[in-house]
Parts: sequence; structure tokens; C-alpha cells
Amino acid sequence: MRIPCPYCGERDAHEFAYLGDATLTRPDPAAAEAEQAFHDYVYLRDNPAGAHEEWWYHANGCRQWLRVARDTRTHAIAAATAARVSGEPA
Amino acid sequence: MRYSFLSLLANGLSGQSRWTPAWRDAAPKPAYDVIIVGGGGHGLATAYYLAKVHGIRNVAVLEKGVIGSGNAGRNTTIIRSNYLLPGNEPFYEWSMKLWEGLEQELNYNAMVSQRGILNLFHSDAQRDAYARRGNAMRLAGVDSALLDKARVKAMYPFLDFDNARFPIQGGLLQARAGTARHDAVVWGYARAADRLGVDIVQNCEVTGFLREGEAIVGVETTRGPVRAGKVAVAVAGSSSRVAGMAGLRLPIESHVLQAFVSEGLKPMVDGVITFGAGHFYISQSDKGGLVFGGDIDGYNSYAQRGNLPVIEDVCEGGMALMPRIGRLRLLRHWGGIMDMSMDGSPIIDRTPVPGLFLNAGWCYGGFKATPASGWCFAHLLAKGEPHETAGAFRLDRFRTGHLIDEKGVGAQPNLH
Amino acid sequence: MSAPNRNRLTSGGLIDRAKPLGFSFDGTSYQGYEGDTLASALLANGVRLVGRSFKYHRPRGIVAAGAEEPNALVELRSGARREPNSRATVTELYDGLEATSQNRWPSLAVDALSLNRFLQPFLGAGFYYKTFMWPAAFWEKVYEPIIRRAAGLGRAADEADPDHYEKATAFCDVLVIGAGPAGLMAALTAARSGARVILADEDFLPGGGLNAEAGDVGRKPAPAFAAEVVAELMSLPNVRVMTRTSVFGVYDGGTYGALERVSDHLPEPVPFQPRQRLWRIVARRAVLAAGATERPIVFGGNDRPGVMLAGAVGTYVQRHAALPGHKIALFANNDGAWRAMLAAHTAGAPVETIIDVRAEVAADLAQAARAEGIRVLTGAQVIATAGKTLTGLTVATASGTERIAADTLAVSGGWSPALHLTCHHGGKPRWDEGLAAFVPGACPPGLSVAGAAKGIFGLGACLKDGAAVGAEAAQALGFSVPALDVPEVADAPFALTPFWHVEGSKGAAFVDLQNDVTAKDIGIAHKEGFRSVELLKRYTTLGMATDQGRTSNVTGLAIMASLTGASIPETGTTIFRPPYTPVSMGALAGHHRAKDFRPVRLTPTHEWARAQGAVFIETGAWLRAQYFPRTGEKDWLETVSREVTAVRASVGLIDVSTFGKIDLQGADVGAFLDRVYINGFAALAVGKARYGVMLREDGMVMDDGTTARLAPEHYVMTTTTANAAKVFQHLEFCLQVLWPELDVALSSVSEQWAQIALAGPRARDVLARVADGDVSNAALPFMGAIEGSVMGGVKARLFRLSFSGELGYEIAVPARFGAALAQALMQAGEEFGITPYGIEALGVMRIEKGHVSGNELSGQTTAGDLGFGRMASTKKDYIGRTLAARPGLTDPDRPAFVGFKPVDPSRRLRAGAHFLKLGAAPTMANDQGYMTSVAYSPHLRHWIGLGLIKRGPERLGERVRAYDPVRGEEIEVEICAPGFIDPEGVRLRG
Amino acid sequence: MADHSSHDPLAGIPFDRVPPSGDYGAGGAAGVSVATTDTPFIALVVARNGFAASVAGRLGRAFGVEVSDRASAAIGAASTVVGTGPGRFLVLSKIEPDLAGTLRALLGNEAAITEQDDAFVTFDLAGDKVPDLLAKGALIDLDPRVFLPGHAATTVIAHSGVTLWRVHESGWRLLVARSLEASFTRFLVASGAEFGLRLENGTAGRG
Repeated sequence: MRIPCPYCGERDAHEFAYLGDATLTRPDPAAAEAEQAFHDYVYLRDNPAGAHEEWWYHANGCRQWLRVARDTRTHAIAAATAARVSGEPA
Repeated sequence: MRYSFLSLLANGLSGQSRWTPAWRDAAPKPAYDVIIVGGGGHGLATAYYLAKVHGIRNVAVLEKGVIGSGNAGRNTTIIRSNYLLPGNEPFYEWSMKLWEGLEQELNYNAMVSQRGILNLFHSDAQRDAYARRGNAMRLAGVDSALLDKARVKAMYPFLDFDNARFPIQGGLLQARAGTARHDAVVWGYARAADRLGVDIVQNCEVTGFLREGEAIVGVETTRGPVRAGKVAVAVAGSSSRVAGMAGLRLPIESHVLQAFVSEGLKPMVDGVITFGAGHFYISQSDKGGLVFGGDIDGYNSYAQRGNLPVIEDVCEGGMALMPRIGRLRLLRHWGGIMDMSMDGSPIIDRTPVPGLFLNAGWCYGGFKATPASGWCFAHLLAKGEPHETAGAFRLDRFRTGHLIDEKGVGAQPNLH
Repeated sequence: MSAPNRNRLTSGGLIDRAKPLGFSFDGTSYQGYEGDTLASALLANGVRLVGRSFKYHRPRGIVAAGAEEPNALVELRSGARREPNSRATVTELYDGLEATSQNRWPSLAVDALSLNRFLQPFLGAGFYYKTFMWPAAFWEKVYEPIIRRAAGLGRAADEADPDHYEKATAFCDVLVIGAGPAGLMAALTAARSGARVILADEDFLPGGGLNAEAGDVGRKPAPAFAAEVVAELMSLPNVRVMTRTSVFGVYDGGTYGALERVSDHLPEPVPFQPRQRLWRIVARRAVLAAGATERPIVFGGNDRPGVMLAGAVGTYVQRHAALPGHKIALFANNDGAWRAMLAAHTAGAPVETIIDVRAEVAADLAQAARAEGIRVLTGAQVIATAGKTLTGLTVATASGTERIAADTLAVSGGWSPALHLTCHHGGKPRWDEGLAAFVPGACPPGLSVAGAAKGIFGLGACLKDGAAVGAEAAQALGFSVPALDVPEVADAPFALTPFWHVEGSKGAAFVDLQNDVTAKDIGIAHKEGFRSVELLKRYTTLGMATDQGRTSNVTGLAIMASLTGASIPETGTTIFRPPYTPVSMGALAGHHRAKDFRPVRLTPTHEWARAQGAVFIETGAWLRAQYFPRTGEKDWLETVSREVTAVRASVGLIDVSTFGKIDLQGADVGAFLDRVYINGFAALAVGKARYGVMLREDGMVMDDGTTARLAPEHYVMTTTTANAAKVFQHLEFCLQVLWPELDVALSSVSEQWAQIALAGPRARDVLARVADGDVSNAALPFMGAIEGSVMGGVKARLFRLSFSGELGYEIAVPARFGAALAQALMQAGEEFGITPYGIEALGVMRIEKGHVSGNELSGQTTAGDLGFGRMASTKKDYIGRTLAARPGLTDPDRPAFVGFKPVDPSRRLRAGAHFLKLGAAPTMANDQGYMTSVAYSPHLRHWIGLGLIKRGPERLGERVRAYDPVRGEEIEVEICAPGFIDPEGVRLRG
Repeated sequence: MADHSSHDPLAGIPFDRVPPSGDYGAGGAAGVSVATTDTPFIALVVARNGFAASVAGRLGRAFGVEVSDRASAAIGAASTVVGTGPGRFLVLSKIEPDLAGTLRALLGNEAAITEQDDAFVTFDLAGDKVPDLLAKGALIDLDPRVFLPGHAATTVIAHSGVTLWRVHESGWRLLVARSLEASFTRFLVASGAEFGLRLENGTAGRG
């Protein structure tokens, strides 16, 4: 599998570390029901057979966390974008 | 037909003409007491024990393809009960006990072969961790032995003891562990369940659930609706998809695990060996093929195939451990879809949806669990409460924090 | 030596008669020529019996001329280079080649297990599932060992493989797989467009079918045409021609696996060359031009040596000038086989009879055969064979049966496209009624198929199709493709009548020759309900042998289909898994074996430590000094105790450079640290360090370490050695994903700084002599962190930290000065008897002091379990805080961190022992926890331990059993506080 | 120089020692030459949020090279600036003894600077066979028609992290973590022996 790193170019997936679902948002720890929200965030997954947004870390490259759109049935990668856009103040 | 020397003899003399189907190719009836979704080892074992132990025989196993065509037919055939945590160990030992009498019970030779599993360690810390595990096994009444380097060498003199990057210091042995012929397990359970009246329905894919209010009262299938008192799901890599039809999100990701077999060879590896300094484990089948594997590829996948980095990683581990295998050849590799749970341990539980029961999250350890998984799932379905050895496999443990994390890597399925 | 090459034609073929090569088979010497395979050389020498079958140990001969060979598997070479299961048909002959038949005892000619044939009626498909169950204990003891010994094929070498292997990666625009007619044209077309092309072919001689083709191509003999194209390709700078290279798998992202047999055609690799090289070929497009595989017709006695595939007979005659026999018959259902046999006859092979199942055959073929004096039997079937190796056939015709003398029977049931690679992404082949063959279905992205591999069976059509598909591939990538002048070859029409199995023929009729699966076995599977292709394969082992059923899958399906009355595609499709042909484990490992299995990391003081006599130990990727034995010390324990005592009494040093070191700069570092550590850091003063604990989001402890604030916006964090990469990745995730708004820049400085810990009551005295500035208690108090210099101007960071419980410092200097610093400290400490110590002594001292380490940071422990509960801030959020509050993680019954000492001080403690209450039965329910770490304390003169036990801190003074049955030990221990030495911390603050 | 021309180029060399200088492998002219050095002055520049372009510009002006925020090597007479990630630049200098200090003065609050003088061993590879040798470990396209002078990559070679760039037509420079020197040199020797490899170990004897 080759991941099109926006900085490094296309690279073999073995240079990356995988973290999974990138559609999840860390809940507000101060909110009511925070424990429930954190449970869902940490443990529950849609786990789709098909289009999947997921985190890959280019550990042996530019050290960016990338949001990769990949099909879990075919492994085809539609896009990879940086979690934090370089040079842009967030 | 009961299998025996006599049946073989009679058929041999009659030109193999008298054999009858091992199980009926059933068509779905309109309704059952229990529907089991998934005709793998776990589903078929559940059906068998429902019928045999609990007398519930109005049962259907619905399989979208042919039975045993998922992970039951796609694993490295290892059986063992060398677990650490109290949530796991008694369950896997119960499974081991069931394996030990399985063939006579089913009248089917599943080639259960207790030639031992040896987990090698390469550092003091690893030794201590294995000692902890071996002692936990003893506390559960399970056999375990901590071998030093000399005893490992006596068992497997061809391992790399002299030039290894991570020298072998010893190993944890479970002598009762071993392998079983994976397909035969499926066929044995299918045949035995069929004889007790269970309908095994192949080429029947579940496409949705029938509901009355909140409760699930049956399934929609490619062969029409089928009603049931209880619906039990045992679909391994498809767990999230099937649960999704009932509106449930699970603490599960589907990952690909590759497995490998070499060309056939005269006997060279007697038991199962696992490498402690890399991702590699190996055994040898009765046909002579070396059966081996390593880590999962590490990303969500439903593709049933993996990639070269893991293949190379496994073979590097193999060569590091057994440098005599350099000229042996990898014959085939394939991938299975693992339902990787968030703590690496399984789920056998009712779900928040009335009428729906779940057997899932086996990660890459489902095969060895087959008999106990079936036994305990059947128990839950029949009695409405968990079997004593499966009491920890609750779906709500992630909420309560009663995790069963053997590896201590947390909620990251690709690391389990 | 027997008469050399008695079955060799005197002229023709692509062998070099000027280059004879000696070889041996089962100890007998023979001679072949350059250009031979082992199989062609054996045939040329009249050797027909080459192996024994898997299950019944029946005598077997050479069947095919390529990778599809099911029978002719031999052990090649000997000793550490023994290569079992090598196909004679693809083994290139070299001088001195040594081959041995396998799976037989005592000899190939007389094999004891061939007695299995008498049991054959009882050993049908699945027989073992139905028996060997009584008595239960006999399986492992009696039945299974017999089965295992009888099964298997060749023997692995007994020693480590002495050869080298490599891996390499290549990139191209167009990868062409197969250098036959279609592949050559595809490669040439793409190459002339300027695309980067790789042409890979498994053979040592590119050309594929052209090398066995009797006719002309482009007014030249076909092999000459092939050679000319190959020469042009090799001359182009944008083309890489890889012979002896099998593309075995299609992986994601256009990555193809290939195996190059660099040295297998040599007695042993030339110096510095690998035996084989694994290639990862990354191709933007690929063209599969792997040709097709002939399949046999199944009939009784079809496994006798002498029964071969017709195309193979043609190949041996045309390419190798080797005669498989002197009385050749053909049994076929198609015109192509006739033409191959007529051409062979013209080349000098004595073809005497043609038997065709079809009642009608093309008049021109029949005429041509008769003109050559070949007897033609149409509407005829072979129903039996005779001879140990083939001597005769029984043929049934409309007019009855007759016996025909023949030593070779060429068989052809048609052709199956070699579409294996198209299946590697799950694509299912499609049944083509007209061809009676599976043709490629959906292909992996970027892969297209050309020529016979997609069911185009004429040479002229293959050439054209190859050019077209090659052009298409290059055009798709934006290359402009000049028109290629493809030579015209007139193709005869494809004519085949599907025919699979001679029913009612006599004797066992083998479908899968290698796994001994017969037509009757398929009948058993049918009767027992194993009818779908997946079940059929698994139950009978059809197609599961080393040839992956190349010659048997379709036939097996067809026989099952005829039994069920369904069509072949309804019965199933043949799916192929990688690798296309078996790949050696050595090649897949490459350089990474033995000591080079994984890179080793060495500390900056490695050579210095070696000079000090260190014994090294693997800790993760690192090699670290374990201890420094001195002469006269009787064991490691004495050494380690001496080192510990020396530190506690005076001073010692150890390299701790392996810790992860992370530099954090920015306005928000303090706020960031507050979010990743359970305790507060924002208020940490400049010039101070603080111990911190970080959790995973699920509430378990991830790592610990100290972080120092060097300047208002500049911090340095240390991590444990084991977790350095994991923590860095975690921090990057927090910054890039969770809180991108924070102004924090992370840099790893792990490799930049050597770090040496100096510990013991004399540590300050030693440091003062090395440091350039003031290191007094006032200038550098406990937990102080300052930047300065040592050794007269070497930049340094000085941290006053203690892991040992003694007055301690960690001194960081640029890595190139690490060893010099160690030497300087040794010199400065000489008068105090300064002692280098290793990680064993480090471990002893941290256990004496009661610090947690890797054994406690197991990923299964909470901050509360480890006694850090009170460190956790309640005033801020941090990673893991919310889920750490779950009941399962706050249960007061959880095992918690305490110390242990033996009640009988002479007893040794063991890590991994479990705790039981006194008198409690050893059951899992009574399990109280376990010992995490132990050490012999020279200070206390007895063993001490750390561990986790239920409600530990409430039970100080209680005695429990430490239960360690795996080492046969069980002792009584007392629970104590985890600090065994200076619990008040007087020494380290001194 | 020692001549290591036995069948196994690493025979007799302990795995935890940097192989000594010498000729390894096939006889005749070395297909690859490898020289290791401690590059004197290296610093890592990490632009703080929002300043990547500005930092690139300042670095370029200061060192007289064209620096962009990409994986490339801007090679000047005395200094080289290599992009290793967005807003991340390794600066190498032959002449700036206090490179980090200079950079701090240059970039102020726009970037975090760390000294990395000692973090790496520099491998200078020369010869026509360099791409073939590196292809035995790297999974990136190093074909000299594709990977041109000035191109740079941070990647993995034989399980080790490497930053590499092509200095000129036949010269390649690799930065490898200092702790991995012995291991990485072993890979080069084992993989380059078939071409003939000359190793000049400029770091030997240190430490």
C-alpha cells in the first residue's frame, strides 16, 4: 500500500504508524456526560466496509499526522491531507 | 452414517459408493427458536451445544456462503489455553478441555494434536512476564512450564542459539496445547448439529433484522424472512456490519491478519513455536506444510489480503529464529478479517437490543476458542445468563472499566 | 555413466552442444548441455521415473515443461544447501548439479510405502476424518506420527542456509510480466514510447512459447525473432529486462512482488552475489502476459511415467532437442495439440498414433498426420495404460478396444490462461464457453492482460494483442506511442471440444497428480455434500499442492459439475492466491537475519564500556552495558552487588543516553505539558526539573520521566527507553490533531545528547572536578537543571536527579563527547574508587529505592495502582483523566504497588510470582496480585521485591505467599512500603 | 586499508562495531565509495505555527540558497538546508561553529532551534552504483533520472530512519542516527559488496 504523503510524495505504508478512525472528535471533558462521551470516543467505531477516514502518522518521514481517505474493501486511497496545515496558524 | 473402521471398510469394498451427505443442505423454515447468523466454527458449535446440552433443536445456522469459509477456514489452527488474565484463562481452559474430547463427542476426527506450544523469551523482563503468565495458568489448574535455554535447545536444537540478534533465553511451554485440523472442526460440528436436527442453511445472507418495537424477532435474508425467538450473531469479521443493521456501534475494528503455508516437508517442527523478539510463530501440519504467521497488517480492512511489509516481517522473524528454512518456500499466503476488539478480548453477551445476542471480538484468537465459545454462547442463549467461564466477556466492560487487556496496549486494536 | 543423451536429437533446439554439463540424479552421473533444464536433461538421458507421489507413493515421471509441473519434484544440492521440492522442469542445469528423488524409502525404484496402493480403496478423500479416533490417546502417539512421516515431500536442510539474500525496490511506468510473444510486443511498444519499462520473465531464456515454436515469425525462426526483440529491449536505457525473475504477487498501490534467482543456475553464488533477490516493483501500469497452461484429460492409469502434456513434449523436442520417448502417442480433444505433435514429428520425434475424442477432426490435420505415417484414431479414448513406466495403452474406439504400444503419451485437454495474478485482489475469473476455460475477470487496478493469459491462443493474435495492450498502458500514462510493425503470423482457427474425464476407464484416474486426488475422490466429495469448489478443495485437497492445481483445478471442477448436473461456473471458479510460484523464505527475509535481523543501536560510550570489560545485553534496539565483571568474581550477582555497594558507598556512573529526549519550545509548552501529564508543569520554575506521569486516553499509565524547564519557553522531556518513539508520536498527535492552536515545537534530541548518570555520596565531588561552573547544593539543588559546560568548555546540561536514591546527577553532553565525559569522570573519581555500573545495578538501586520501571508500567496499571494517585491534579483536564475515573479503574480492590521482603531472609524472590493469602488454596479466585520486580539488595543483604497486590498500601506488615510453581518455589513474604533505602530521601537531597 | 574480500564481506566483524575502513567485496574499481564523517555543524529548525514560509525565506537569504518548504536540499558553498517536514529544516554548515546561535539570532521567535551536530553520522556515497545499492534498502524511487540533484527524502532504509539527498550527479549524502552507525554501515557493506565498496571511515577512533 502506498500513501500519497502531501509533503514526501507517495510512500510505502510501512513508513507510517496507524491510529484508526479520523472522524472522531475528542469530547469536552467539562461537559455533562463526559464519561459517556469519552467512552464512545475511545471505544466505539463505525468500522465501515468501504470509505474510511483514518489517521496515519508518517513516523519515518515528515512526522505529519495525515488524514487518509481509504476504502477498506479495496485499500484504494482517495486522498491524504495533513491534520495541521503547515505554515498556517491554527 | 456413523464413522468407524467398519464404515471405511464397507465403503472401501463397495468402491466408496455408500457415503451419504455429512449434513443436509437445508432450506430455511419460516421460524426457529434460535437463529444463529454465521456458519463458522463458533456458530456451528453454538448450534450443536444448544441442541446437545440444552435440548434446543429448532435452530437454524444461516451462512451467507458455504460453512467454514470465513476465519474458520483461514487460520493457523493453533489451540492453547496459555492466557494470563482471570477473565480469559478459565474460558480458554474450558475450551481446551472440550478440544480434548471433541473427536469422540462428534464422531469426527478433527486431528486435535497436543504437541505443545513454546513461547520463547529473550530477556529477563520477558521471562518474568512469562513466569507471571505461567503461574496464572497454574492457579487456574492449567499446565505450564518455564524452560531454560538448555531445555529449549533439547526440544528444538535447530533454533538460532549462537548467532541471534536477540538470543533465546528460554520459553514458556504449555504441553497440552497444539493444533487441530480447522476445516474438520467445522465439518464435525456441522455434521453433529445436523444429526440433532439443526438446519444448516448455506448461501443465505442476512440482509436485515425483523423487529417488533425495539425487539428483534427474526432476520431478513436473501432467501426470505425468517422469524426467531432469539437471534445470535457469530460473524467474526463482519460483526460491525451485522450489528450496524441493528443500529449498534461496537468496540471493534476489522483488521487483516495474514497467514502462510510452505511447501510440504518431512517432519521438522514438532509443536508450535512463537518467537519472542519479533512477529513469528510456526507449526507443521500433518501434511507437512509449515504453517506460520505474525502480526496483523495494522489497518482497518475487509479485503482478505495483506501487503508485503508484513510478509517480509514474518519471514525475517522466521529466518532469525530458524536459519535452516532459507531455502524452503512459501507456498501460499492469505488474509482473514479479524474482529479486533478494543481490549483484545472477546464479547459473548446480550446486546442492548432485546432478542439480539452477540459473539464477537475474537481478534486473531477465535479458532482455539471454538468449542468454549459455542458452549458459552449456547449457555447464554438457553439460560439467559453468562456461563461461569465467560462472565467477563461483557459488552459494557468498556464503560465500566473492567477491561481484559492481556497485552496492556489500551484501546488500539491494531496493537493487540 | 549411462549412454549419454541417448534421447537427444543430433541437431536443433536451443541447447549449446559445445557446452556439456555434468550432473547427477540419485547418485548416477549424467550429461546435459547448456540450455537444458534438469527435466530436459533427464529425458534426454532416458530417465523417466523421477519421483513418488504424496499419498500412495506411486511412481511418477515428468509431466510438464514449466512451473505447472506436479510430479517431478526433487531435492537439489546437499548439506546446508539442500533444496527440497524443486521442480526439475524449471531448474536450469549447471555443471555439477546434484539432484535426489524424495518421498521414497529405501529407493526411488523400490519404495516401501508404495504398499499404500493396496490400501487405496480404503484411503479415499477424507478417510482420516472418519477414523483414527479410538483409543483417543493413540492419535498423537501412533496414528499421527505415521501420517506425518509418510506425508511431506522433501527434507529441509539441517543447517543454517549459508547463502545471502537481498531485497530491492524498482520503479517503472510499465511492468510487463512474461516475455513470450505478447509480453515482448507489449514491452517493445511501451519501451519505444519512452516509458520506463521492466520486463520480467521466469525463464532464463526470454521468449516464452516462441522458444518452442517451430514456425517463422517475421521471416525468421521464432526463437531468433524473440532474441532480436530482447536485444533491442536490452539496448534501451529506459528498459530493464529481468530474466530468471518470477512476478509472484500483486499488492496494493501498484506494488508487485518478484523473485530474481540470481545464482540458482550456478553451483553456488559467485562471491558477494546473493542467491536470490526479492524485488518490490512499483509500477504505474502492468501488463500480464504469462501465457497459458495446458491441462490434461483424466483417465485410468494417467499417472504412469511417460504420460505427459502434449505441449511439454513439443517444448522438449523443439527447445531442448530432447525426446521424451521413441513411440509417442497423442491423446487430445483439440487441434492445437495436433499441430504441436506434427511439428515435433517433423523435428524428429517419432509420433506414431493420434487418439482424439472427437469423431471429426479437421481434414487437413488428419491428412497431414497420415502423410507422415501417423495412425489416427478419432472418436477414441484412452481407457487404460500399462507398464511400470509406460509401455502401452488401451484405447476404446467405436469398433472396440485395442492395445497400442507407446512409451510416451502426450495428452491435451485444452489450455487454461495463466491468469493467477488477476485474482490477487479478489477478482474472479469468468468462464468462457467457446474456449472452455476461465479467462480473467476484474483485475487489480492498473493491471491489464495480454495474449494467451486472457485466452488469445494464436501466435499471430498474441503478438498483435501484446502490442495493443502495451500501447494502451503507455498511452494511459501520457506517453505517445509510435506504431509498431507487428509481424504477421497466420493463425489456424481454435478448435476444441471440451472433454475432461474418461469415465469407466480402468485403474485410478488422477485429477491432482501431486496430492493424489482421483476422480473417485471427487465422487466421494459429491456424495458427502462437499460440492462447492471451496469445500471440494478443502475436503479432497484438490489443488492444494505446490503446483496450486495448475493442471487439475478446472478438470476437478468439471468432474464435479458433471456429477451435480450444474455448469462449471455454477460449481465454482478457480481462485489463485499469491505467490504465483513458491518463494523462498530466505529471499523474503533478505539481509535481515542473524545479527542483522534488526538494527542495533549503540550508546555513545559503547566502545569505552567494552574497554572497561562490560558485558552487553539487548534492551529493545539498544545494546547496553549489563555489568562490568572483574576477574575473580564468581557470578553476575557478585559483580552487580559490588557495583551497587560502590555507588552507595562512594560513587559510580552509568550511560543513560538511551532515554528518549524531547525538546519542547514555544509559548504554550507549559499548558501543553499540563494536558499530557497528570501533574502540573506550567508553574515549574526555570532551572528546575519535575517527575511526570502521563496516561493514555483510556486512563492507564503510558510513560513516566522528568521534564526540565531550561528557559521560559524551552523545556526538555525525558521518556523511558522503551517508550521514546511512542511518546513522541503521542505528543505529535496531541499537537497536530487535538490542539493545533498551541504554540509548541517538538524536536527529538535523543541522538544529540549523551547522558551519563553519576550517583553516590561522592557524586558532587566528582562532578565538581569535571564541571566548569558551580555545582554546589545551592547552585544545583535537588531537581535542579542548568545549562553550562564541562571539561573546559564542552557544552553540557546538568540535572540533579536520582533514580538510585543517592545524591545523583545526569550530565548531558553532545554525543561525540560522551565517551570523553565518561573517561573524565572516571579520572576525576579515581580517588573515590569510582565504579562504572550497568543496568543490572541500576535496576537493583531503583528497586531498593522503590521506583517504578518497565515491569510496573505494563499498560495494565493506573496512576492510582502505582501510588501516583495524589500526584494527579484535580484542577485541570489531562489526557486520560475522564476514563481513569471509571469504576473498574478506581476499584479499591485493585492490586496496588508495594514492596516485599522474604520472611526468611535467605530465600530468593522471583518476579512473576503470584500472591496468595496465607492458607488460601492456589486458585485464580484467590489470586491477590504478583511480583513485578526483584533484586538482591547488597545493602539489606537479602532479596527484595516490588509488586502489585490487592489493597497493598493498607496491608503493610501482612505476610502472604509468593507462589511461583513454574520455578517450583513458594515462599512467605512480608508486605512493606516500596522504599527499602532512605525512604525520607535524605541522601538524594544532601 | 584492509582488504575484506572473503566471501562474506562482514565475516569476522562484530555486529556492534563499525566496520573498519577498507575495500569490501568484488575486486577491481570500487563501484561505490562510502565516506563517513561527523558533519561539524547541524541544527534543526522547526518553524513555529504560521512561520514556515518566512523561515524558509530567511534561511535562503542568510545562506544564499533557494529554500522552499519542501523535501529538497538547497545546497550552497558552505551550507545546506534540507527540508525534512513541513516547516522543518535541517541546516548543515561547514563553517558556523555556533550554528544554533546564529540561527536563533536569524529567526528569533519564528522557529525553535535545536543543536543536532552530534545526532547524525554523515555518509557520503559516490559512484554509479549508488542508486542500485540504496534500492536494496529504500522503498523510494532513487532512479537518477527521477531523483535529481537537490532532491531530498526522509525515509527508511533497511529498518533505519535516514534523511538523504543527491548532492550532485554522482554524489549522495545520507544522515543516519548516530547510534545506528555500525548497523547501517553493515547494511551498506553487505549490499555494496557485489559492486565493490570502498569504505573510508572518518568517524573511527572517536568515542
